[in-house]
Amino acid sequence: MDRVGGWKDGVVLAVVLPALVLLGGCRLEDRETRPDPPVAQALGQVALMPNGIGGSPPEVYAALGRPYRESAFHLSQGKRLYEWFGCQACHADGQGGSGPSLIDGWWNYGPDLPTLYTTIHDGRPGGMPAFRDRMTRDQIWQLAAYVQAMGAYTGSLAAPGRSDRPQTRPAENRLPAASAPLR
Amino acid sequence: MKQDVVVDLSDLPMNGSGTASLTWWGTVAFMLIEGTGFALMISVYLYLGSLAPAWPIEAPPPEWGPGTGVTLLLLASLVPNVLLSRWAAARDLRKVRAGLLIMAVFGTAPLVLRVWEFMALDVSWDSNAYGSAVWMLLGLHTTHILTDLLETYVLAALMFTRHADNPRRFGDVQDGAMYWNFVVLTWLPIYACLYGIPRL
Amino acid sequence: MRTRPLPSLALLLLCGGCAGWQSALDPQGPSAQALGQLLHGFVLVLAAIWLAVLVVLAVALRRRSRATPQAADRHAGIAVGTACVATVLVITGLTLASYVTTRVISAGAEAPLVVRVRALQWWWEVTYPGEAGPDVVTANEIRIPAGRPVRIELSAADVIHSFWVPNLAGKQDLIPGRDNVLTLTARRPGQYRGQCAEFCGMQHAHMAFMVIAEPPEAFAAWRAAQQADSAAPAGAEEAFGRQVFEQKPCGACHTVRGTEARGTNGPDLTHLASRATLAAGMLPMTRGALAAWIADPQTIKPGNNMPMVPLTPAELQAVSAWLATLR
Amino acid sequence: MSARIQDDQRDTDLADAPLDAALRRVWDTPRGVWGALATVDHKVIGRRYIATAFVFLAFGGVLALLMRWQLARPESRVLTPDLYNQIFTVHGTSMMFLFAVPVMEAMAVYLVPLMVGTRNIAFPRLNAFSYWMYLVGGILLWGAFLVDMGPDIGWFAYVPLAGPQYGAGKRVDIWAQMITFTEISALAVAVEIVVTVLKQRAPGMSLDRIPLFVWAMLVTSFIIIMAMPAVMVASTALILDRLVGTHFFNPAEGGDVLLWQHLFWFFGHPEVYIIFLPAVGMISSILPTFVRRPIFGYLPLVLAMVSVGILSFGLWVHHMFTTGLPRLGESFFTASSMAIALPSGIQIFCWLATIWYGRPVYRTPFLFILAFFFTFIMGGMTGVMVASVPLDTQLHDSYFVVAHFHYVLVGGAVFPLLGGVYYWFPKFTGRMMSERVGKWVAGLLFAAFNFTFFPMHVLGLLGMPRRVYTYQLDMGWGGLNLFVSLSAVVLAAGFLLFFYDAVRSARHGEPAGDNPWGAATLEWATASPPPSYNFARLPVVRSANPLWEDDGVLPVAGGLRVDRRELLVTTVGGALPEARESSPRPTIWPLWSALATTALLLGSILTPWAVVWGAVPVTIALIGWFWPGGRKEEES
Repeated sequence: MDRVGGWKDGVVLAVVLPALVLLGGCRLEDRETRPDPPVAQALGQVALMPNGIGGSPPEVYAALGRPYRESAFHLSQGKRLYEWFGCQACHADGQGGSGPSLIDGWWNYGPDLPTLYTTIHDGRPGGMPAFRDRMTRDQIWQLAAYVQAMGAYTGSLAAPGRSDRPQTRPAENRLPAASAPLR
Repeated sequence: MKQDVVVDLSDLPMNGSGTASLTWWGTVAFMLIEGTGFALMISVYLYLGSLAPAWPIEAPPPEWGPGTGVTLLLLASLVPNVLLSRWAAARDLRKVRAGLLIMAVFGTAPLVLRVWEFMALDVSWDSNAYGSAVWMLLGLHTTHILTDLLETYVLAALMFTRHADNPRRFGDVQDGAMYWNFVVLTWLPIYACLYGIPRL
Repeated sequence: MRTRPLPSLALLLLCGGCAGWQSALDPQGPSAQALGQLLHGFVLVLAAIWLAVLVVLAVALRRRSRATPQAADRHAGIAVGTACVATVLVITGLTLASYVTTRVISAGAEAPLVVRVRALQWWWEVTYPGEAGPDVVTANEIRIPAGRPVRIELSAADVIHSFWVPNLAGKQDLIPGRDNVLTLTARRPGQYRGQCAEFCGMQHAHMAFMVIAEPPEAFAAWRAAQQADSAAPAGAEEAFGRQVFEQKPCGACHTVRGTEARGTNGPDLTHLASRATLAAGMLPMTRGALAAWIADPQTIKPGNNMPMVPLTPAELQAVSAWLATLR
Repeated sequence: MSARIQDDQRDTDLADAPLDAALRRVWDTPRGVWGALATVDHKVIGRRYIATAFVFLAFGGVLALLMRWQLARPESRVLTPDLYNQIFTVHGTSMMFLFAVPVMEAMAVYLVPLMVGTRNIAFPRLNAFSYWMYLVGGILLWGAFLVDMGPDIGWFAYVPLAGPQYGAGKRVDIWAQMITFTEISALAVAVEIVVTVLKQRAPGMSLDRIPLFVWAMLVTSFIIIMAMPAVMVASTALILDRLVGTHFFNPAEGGDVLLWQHLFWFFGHPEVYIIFLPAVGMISSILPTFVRRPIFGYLPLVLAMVSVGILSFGLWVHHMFTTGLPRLGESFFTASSMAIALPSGIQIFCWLATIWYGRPVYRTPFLFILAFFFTFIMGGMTGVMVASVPLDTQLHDSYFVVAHFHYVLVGGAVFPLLGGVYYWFPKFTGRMMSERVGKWVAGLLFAAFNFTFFPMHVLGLLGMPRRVYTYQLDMGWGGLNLFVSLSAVVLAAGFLLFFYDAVRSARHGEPAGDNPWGAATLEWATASPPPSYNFARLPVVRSANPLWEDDGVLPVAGGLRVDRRELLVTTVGGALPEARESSPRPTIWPLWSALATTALLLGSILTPWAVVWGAVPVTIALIGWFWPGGRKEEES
């Protein structure tokens, strides 16, 4: 009976299984805080359609592994920037005010990332200011991704949780935003 | 080492009942764990209440109706529950079968009424800390009703199989009944907390 | 001061003071003084007990008992009983000493000067509510008049931090939703370093600040100077630097009074160059350090909230030149 | 030899060899993979538990070395701050939740049934379940760390840093669910031990004859039962805040940041005694063997352990002295924290008296006890310092505290544990560990430990806060830190030597025999390693040191059935026989239940609905677990 189980099992189970995770895994929640300057430069190369709506992201974005939309870290940074750069003044917590709502499912210029990036970077007619001189490109990507996550129809595992502030709507990770009840 | 037989155990019963049964002690230990959990959750409720300038926070006190209904149902269920325990002690299979079916009903009814009780809280868990505390307190207790109810269902089913006529089954029924008493008794302080404190 | 291991061990055992600009062993204020005395008292008493137990153990290991079991149990009972009584006496004494020290520290908390300290990831915002004139807002540096108690009102903007200037006082947490107060007094003019003592995220290690105690006159002069707007650029390079600062993202987060820059997310830089350190105690306040910091903040303090703003070498030169003149 | 076993065959009628064969037939774990996964033998599971816990110790040690590498020089860039924060969190979490508590419970899972003279632990299937839950919790934490998703918030996960706004991603959720896994497993083992000790003691083992390690585990289990629900409540509230937007810790909506600290430390301080009391019990059980006399002060030792257990719930605020709580309350907690020095002192004094009137034999386990005296008492002294409100404002969250709790946990718990491993290794494996290597291990660990951690006291007083990933050159902490880092390498070498000795001795050690140390307690009354049924006939106890009775003959009880797994239930106080009770056979259901629970808990990190659909497999697995199989164990 001593040949059955015991020490070896314990060691094998505790060592081999995490190692398997490592084999199949990658760096799932990497927190890249410093894009290399050439990368940061290239992040600005958004090719937009002539009407200013829709386009393709810069090539470097794919090379980076599409970090902004899928990384919880970048999204939470985007959420911080949303507050820091006064987006709430016009858009509230996404419900909109003097600016359009970001969670009602209606996008004046389309919900794709390059468009959102351009909207923030260059501004839009009707009051949306340009942030190209106030934020770095990396930051604009983070903010654009956060805005997209906030208004997305499908919930995302990377979406931020509620803030430590008075609540005005369910947090981004709760429900697809458009179906979230407003109050 | 040389051995010398000094005690003969041959005549002992083949399983213990009541305090001579291991499952009885296990049930008591788990009740201690869960009782601590309830006590802590009530402390959380009272602690948050003591910090808030007004309690409940931006919500009316919960409506009396459904919660009181649940309380009455739970208290009423104690009668068949105690009877069931006695029948099990007397190893009366027919009555135990009937008792388990009654208890299955008496367990399901408050669970159904619980749905209205949650709505009668008049606050959502994500409204504020008061809402979070009452939902968690009520949720924790509902989980206990639910698990004990499942156990009752399984025991009831078991009692209609060939495994039924066995002193161990009757012991299980008794332990289940004891646990239901615990679920009912822990509800009383929670009820007092949820419905009394906001009206003080 | 460079500390070498073995002398330090000896130093602590001998209860010697150990100077340092962030050290509980070198008290420079009444609060830290009382704590230092209490520390020495505790260390002496407890080290003596520790040694005594080890001596008893050593004797117990060496001797060979010939006592009968009954006699052994009786003697041991008396010895253990005595030791328990002694333990009770010692811990009662230590508890009383703690209590008295607490009373001493919190007594005389009358402090006319109020400084508000708000902790953020990962820096300290310091506000002197205006008596005559505007509030003085600075960062990562607390100037106080030497010899006078100062009331520090502590609040946190994001997560929990802890305010600790070991040479002057014990630490006090800054907790979101709960405001705390600490009274600081520096006996002598000097620079005392403090640091966040509650883990607060990526740059917890580099969240330091300086407490600079000055003679009261010097403090008053400093305070008056801080109320003024920033100085006008002295030359062309500085003027260009100011222009870059206003046009680039810098101004979105930093305020420099007297310019277009009115951001409030980062430290107020109106009198940046008058501070002793840069980047929450990390770098000396020199033009070179400024340039290095602006050029690549994420390498110096990975994860901090200042982004790497792309600047040309000329812009970088000019901005750092201008900032270095903001005295 | 294998005479046919009839129904209701009793051991009284059988000679030793047929009895052994008959008992093996019902008690042995089946061979093969199924047997390994289905076993409910407390010894197999206990060994597995111990080995797993030591693997996590080794992993945690590697992380400690990485941290010391980073801290050896000022402004070093070996690790990024993000990685450093994950490393110290996983180090602390792993050591507390995956090593210290489980390894003590694992020792108890193996030893308590043997020490009280029964054939298996109470609720053996729950025991198997608890091991699987523990293993999955450990894999969750380490797997997450390996893919850069390790928690980065410190092992006590203070909100708001761990809350929804500042704890981005799934890192904190993984931490919180890991807590759930390990707490479920710890609570399950606590229940088993309580019931085993209260109801399965050998006939005659009245309350004043229970071995002190068993007493310690009984008190510890009660502490676990009362303390662990607090951290379950806390981590559940944290997860709810993060995932479904409750506001327990959000001050803007009526929550409170300090609520987390109250709940966590209401568990966290007793946690220290959950780790320390078993170690105390080990010392009380090992010491008499090596000073060749019964322990002095059995009753005071028991009372001291019980009062430590009670007092441990009145101390939690001393982790919060710098948060600005009312002064009066703080003074109360100073007094209660100081008061626990008395029962701790009583234990030390009783051990000293035992040594004083004994004749020490310097074998490796005893050396570890001496190392314990030197280091733990110093940890206790610094504990008195941090218990003082005013002093704590200087010491709290500095390296002084890091030094203090390593002195208490390593000096107070790991040294006795290693002593215990050297002591019980022959019982576990049938072979002795090397006395020569053991002395090196004890010496190396003792010296290197003190060189590593003593300077941290000084660093703390020199102003070095804990959990900093680096420090600046001009702080003057470089020399001491380098010294600490170099000592840490030696400390690691000591542990490596220990592991080498354990692995080597398991195969090539000297055969041990039943009772190599001449010890007094019941685990030495059976073979080494014990057979699957532990005792061919259950021993009968007539004194606190049953094997030191003069005659050399073990009184035993007869009359149990050998055709089913049968053991004895006795009364709580006097251990008088009450009933013959059956013990379950191997079953795979605990594993399925653990896997189903895992699916539920992991799923709930991703979506709250997992609690609903995850409940279905859990229910099925539990019904499978409890549905009777019609075996002889079911008879009455």
